[in-house]
Amino acid sequence: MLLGPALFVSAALFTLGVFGVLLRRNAIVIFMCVELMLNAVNLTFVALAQRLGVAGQLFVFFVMAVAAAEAAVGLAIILAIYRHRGTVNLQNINLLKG
Amino acid sequence: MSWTLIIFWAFAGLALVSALCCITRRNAVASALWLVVTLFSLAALFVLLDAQFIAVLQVLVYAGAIMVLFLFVIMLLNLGRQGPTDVKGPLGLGIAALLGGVLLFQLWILRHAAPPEAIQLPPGSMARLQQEQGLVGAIARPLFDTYLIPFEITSLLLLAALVGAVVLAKRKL
Amino acid sequence: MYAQSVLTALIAWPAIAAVVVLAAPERWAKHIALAASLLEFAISVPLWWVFQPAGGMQLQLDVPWIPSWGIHYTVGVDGISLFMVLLTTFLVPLSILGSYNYITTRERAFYALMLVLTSGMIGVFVSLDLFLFYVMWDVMLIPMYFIIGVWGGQNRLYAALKFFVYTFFGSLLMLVAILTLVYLVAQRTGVYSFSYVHLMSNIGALGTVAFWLFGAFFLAFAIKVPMFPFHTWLPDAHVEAPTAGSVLLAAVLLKMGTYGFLRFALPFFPQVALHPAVQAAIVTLSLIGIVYGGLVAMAQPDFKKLIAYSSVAHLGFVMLGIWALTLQSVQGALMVMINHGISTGALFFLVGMLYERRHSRLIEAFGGIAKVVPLFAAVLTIVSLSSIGLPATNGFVGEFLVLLGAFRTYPIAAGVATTGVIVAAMYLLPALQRVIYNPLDKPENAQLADLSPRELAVLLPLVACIVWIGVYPTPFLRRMEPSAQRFIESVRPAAPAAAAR
Amino acid sequence: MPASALQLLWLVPALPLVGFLLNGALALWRPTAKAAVSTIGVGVLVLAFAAAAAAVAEFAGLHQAAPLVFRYWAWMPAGDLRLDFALQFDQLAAVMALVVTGVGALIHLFSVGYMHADAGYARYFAYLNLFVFFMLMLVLGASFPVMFVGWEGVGLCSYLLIGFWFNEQINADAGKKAFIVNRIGDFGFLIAMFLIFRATGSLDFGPVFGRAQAVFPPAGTTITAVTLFLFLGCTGKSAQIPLYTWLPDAMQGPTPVSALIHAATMVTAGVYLVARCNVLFALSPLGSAAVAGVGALTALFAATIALKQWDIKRVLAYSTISQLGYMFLGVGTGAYAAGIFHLVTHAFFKALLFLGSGSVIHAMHRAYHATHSHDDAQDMRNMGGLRRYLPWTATLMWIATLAIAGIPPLSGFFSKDAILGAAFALATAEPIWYVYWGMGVAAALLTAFYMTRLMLYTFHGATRTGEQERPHLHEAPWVMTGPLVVLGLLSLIGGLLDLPELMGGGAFLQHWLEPVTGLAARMRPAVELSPVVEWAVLSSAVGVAALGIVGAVRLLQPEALLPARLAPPETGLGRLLWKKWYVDELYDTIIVRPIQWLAREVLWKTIDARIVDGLIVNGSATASRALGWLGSRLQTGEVGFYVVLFVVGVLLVVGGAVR
Repeated sequence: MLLGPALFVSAALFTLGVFGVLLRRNAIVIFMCVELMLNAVNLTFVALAQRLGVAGQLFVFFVMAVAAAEAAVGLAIILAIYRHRGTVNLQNINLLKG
Repeated sequence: MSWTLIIFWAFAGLALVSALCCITRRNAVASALWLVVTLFSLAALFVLLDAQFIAVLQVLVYAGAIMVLFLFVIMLLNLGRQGPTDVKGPLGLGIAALLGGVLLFQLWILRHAAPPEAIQLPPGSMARLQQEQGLVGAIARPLFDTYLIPFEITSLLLLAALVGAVVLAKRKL
Repeated sequence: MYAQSVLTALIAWPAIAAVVVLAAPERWAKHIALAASLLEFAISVPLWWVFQPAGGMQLQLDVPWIPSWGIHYTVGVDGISLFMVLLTTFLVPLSILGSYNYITTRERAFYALMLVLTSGMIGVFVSLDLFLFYVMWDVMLIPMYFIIGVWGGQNRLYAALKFFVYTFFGSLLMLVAILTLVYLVAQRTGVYSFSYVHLMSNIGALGTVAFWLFGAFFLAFAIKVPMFPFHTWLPDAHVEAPTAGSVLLAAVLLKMGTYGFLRFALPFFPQVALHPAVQAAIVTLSLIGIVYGGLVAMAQPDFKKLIAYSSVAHLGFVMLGIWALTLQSVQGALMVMINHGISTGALFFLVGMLYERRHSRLIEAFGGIAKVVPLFAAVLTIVSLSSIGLPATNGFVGEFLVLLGAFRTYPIAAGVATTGVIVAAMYLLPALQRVIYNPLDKPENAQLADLSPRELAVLLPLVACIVWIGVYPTPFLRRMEPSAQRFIESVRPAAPAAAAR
Repeated sequence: MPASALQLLWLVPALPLVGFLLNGALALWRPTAKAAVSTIGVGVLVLAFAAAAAAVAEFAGLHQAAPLVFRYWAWMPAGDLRLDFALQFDQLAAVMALVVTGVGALIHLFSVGYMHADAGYARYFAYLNLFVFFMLMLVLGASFPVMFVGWEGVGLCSYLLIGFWFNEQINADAGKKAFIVNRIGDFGFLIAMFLIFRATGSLDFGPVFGRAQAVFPPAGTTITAVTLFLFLGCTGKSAQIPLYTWLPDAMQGPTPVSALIHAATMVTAGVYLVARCNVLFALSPLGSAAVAGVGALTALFAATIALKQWDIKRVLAYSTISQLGYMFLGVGTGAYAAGIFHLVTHAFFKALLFLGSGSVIHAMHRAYHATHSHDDAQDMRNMGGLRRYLPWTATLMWIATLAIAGIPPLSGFFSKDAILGAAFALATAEPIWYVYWGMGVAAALLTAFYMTRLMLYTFHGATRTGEQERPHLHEAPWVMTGPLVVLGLLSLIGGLLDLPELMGGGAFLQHWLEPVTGLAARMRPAVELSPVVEWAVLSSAVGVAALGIVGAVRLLQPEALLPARLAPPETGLGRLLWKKWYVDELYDTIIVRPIQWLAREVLWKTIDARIVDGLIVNGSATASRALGWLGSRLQTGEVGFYVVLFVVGVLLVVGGAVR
């Protein structure tokens, strides 16, 4: 019954997350947008779990675990970068260039 | 229109608006706080979708732990003050809008790709399950049964993340 | 006991010996390698008598290797591969002996690679499992890459890379074709198997996909042959490679291309091979190879390059012979494969010996040396004449049979190919003249040393073969005839069916 | 099966082969052992001649109609091709074997004297023995491929012997030219073999000639092609138009070689081939007409060039070409016996002429050597009046000259008359032969003229050799004059071999060869002339020859000749003839240079290096490198950009799912 609206909200949130990732340069904000996308997906899982079984909710559980780990490592990386460069603005970080 | 639906849309609207604010606020602290609002709203939506236990976790882990971590880092780096905007210029906006639009369009089309009726459970079966086994039990049973190994691996993942974060964040080992 | 294990021993022994060479002291390396290769030759010699001409595929050994994918270790020889195996084991000791003075750095590595190369070459010729064949094909590729790239001449890295990329490009296409073929056959029979026999008996009609598969096999083998216009790696590789590398490259590696056509490309896809357009294209390319290779050879200032282009011409005869599909032409093609190995191998040895003395391969650098080095001149003359195809030398037997047989199928093409006989004289004789005849006008040539006993030991077996095959090739022809017959039958029956459609 | 001597037929070629192996080994390891070399070299030839003679004697006693075939081993068995290494002995082979071993033995003996001072003595005899071996394979081979072994083998020996003094570029060039031009002819031979095998399924002489009438429709396309390709082979080996240019250059070899290979034996192989394949040629009127026409034209053409040559050996070389033309006229006319007859007599008198000229050159060379002069020992302008110093040589060469000119009763008269008579007789049936006959008669006139010229300039008039050299001019030792005497005798009486019936002779050779040529003769019956006409034709030939000799004596003034150093350049027609009609230059311009240019500039430097290797092979390498460079441009290192790319990628993947 709530499936359709929930999926719609999830899609909108996900798009906003992508939009944010593309729009911003601040690494931390981009990180938050990624979290937003993860949550949008979580919403989908939960919505579908109603009709497809409890496994959907379990996946949310795992996604949270991954998100926590990712946040910890990712933020640590940002910290390290900030120490090196003095900024978290991605425009000034091009360490990946070969 | 039932009350459930009204509440749903109220929280959904709140989630979307706060998400929009989160990605547009120039101040990282403001963004983070708006994100907290979004996460709370989502927790409410989870309750409406028969996932009470997940909703609790959402508040505890996300709003409680992860967002605090974010705020800590922001403050540690002293990013809270007003600086020059990090929002990209018109070109970046255009690209973001274009790609976002395309994505939304694709998801719009994908809404028809719902799972076939044949494999769906009858309506209300989740609520019935929770009635029979309890809110936590309904999730805990498969977690420690079918998904035991992934669950244990998750612990390893978290341990690795812990070690990794310490290694990365520490100035000198 | 011998019958079961000989082929495996031939593959395994050089690889084991390579390890021994690597472990031995540097100055012993060449002696150990020579002893090992002589033993290898000794192991292979009884094949000449053990082999039953009418016995089809024999001396087989079949052991599951990766059973879940249908991959077996299957080896065996017939009248086509027997001579390639013997040619290989015959030439490797000579190549090693011929390298004694030529290779002065990293000897251990060189001789070990030579032995590994031997394993690969034997493996290619005896594999009856397509996966094993592919593996061996690449096993052979890599040592040669290093032999050219490490011990080669000035421009060795370019040449080695060109050789490798070119051949590897073809071999990857071949791998795709092999996998597709196995998959298609498995769909029909339900059995996943890389076995040659299994694929041959169950291949059936493939329709248009056969053209693509044939194309992939064709590219892999045509590059190796090499057919015009896929030949340009050859002059570079030959010129840069050390003597032993050139010899084995010309004598054995090129034959893998024609061998591939004989063993795989034609029997698998007869309806493609007999398609008029395909026939016309391949015969035309062979003719271009014969005439064009010869004419370009004529213009070369570098003796090694000249021989390299002459290989293009000789292999053109082989391709023409294979495609003519008459008993004479196929046997002739096999003979040319053997003869080219012997004659061109000998030519490369001789040029290498010149190079050791003068450090030049340019024809211009010599002249009139027959007076100083009569023995060398005599051997070079005999070998050149055999390469030209003078009757009563081996070269004539092969070319004559090819042309005689091809004339029945493609009279015009065979007529054009016969002009290659003239062209052969036109490129080799002037070179011969400018090297050993003409005035002895370069003072540095006046002191050249004639052939040493070691060099004679390298060359005399080859000269003996040149005369033997030229005068009495019957033992060869008798051993290969049933296999050639079977090859033709495996291709020809498709002809009426193709015509009916 | 016959007994001993024929059983040992294999000894005839095997002996020279053994001689080659022994002498070759000596040449490489003990080149100074000249006594051993001479013994082996000449000995094997004498033994081979003895063996051949014994075989012929025994064969004659058998009155065998069919050839005797001796199979030794299977050579190339492949499918329905059953090719044995086999020799065959019949009347034609008997004649050839005797000529080859007999004349060969004499020339070997002569060489002992001629080459004695040469450093390459052993090598020389090795090559010469090898040549005789291959020549015997050629004439005794029982199938086309075995004959081809000899055919190419003699070409090889010719190559080796022309370039015998290989340290002079001109010699090495001449040898190479001979080999390559011969290869062009061999191309024709090969194609002819393929055609024959395609049609008859065999390459052995017996089955091929046996089936020829059944397989080949007379005057059909196939048989015409076969004969024309065979004849292409002959034009190469026997120096006929258009492939004759190698033979004059071949005179760079030692003179006995010119006598043996380039006069008496090898160059006649083409005539032998046509005679051997008489059945095939009889089936193809066009092929025969081509043979006769080319022969007649060559006879005339080469004779014109011989008029103006100063090098004594070149005159003889063009004379050889011309005489070979006669032989082809004969075999092309269908007078196979006459062609072979001329081949035999020509072997006698031309070998004599060459050896005589060798004797002259030997003397001249020694004289110049003694005085360290660098004048040309072969230029007739440097000779003159030599009969006073070389009386034996002069006398013997005059015999040969009269023989070649066709003066009765010397051998050349009979053989040449037989050919011209046959051509005239056929002309009454096929008028084109009148032209051939006319060319033959004209060539006879020129032959008499230039041969007399050669004799006058060399042996008569004032001595133009320098004053200091004259005391050093001597007659050669007996090993050289001895063979000359024998050949002179043979040139004198060689005509007895085939005295025409017209003069009450037995036409021995014609009858002897009947078993070989009989089938062809039945297919193409000879036209009989009335005795009156025959006498007329005969006397016209003699008259022409006499006219040539007398004309030369009257027109030429040896007294006015200057030594080569002082001689003015030729002008007008003389220059054209002296320059050999510029044929060599023509070939060089329209064939040799364009091919070299094509090979070097077009095929190698443009197509191979630039297009195939440069554009396609290295081009694809460059293209993939450029693609890689493009890809590397994407690696900006900016995460934002990567994110955009990543999102685009995701959208593409999702887009694939959406469809």
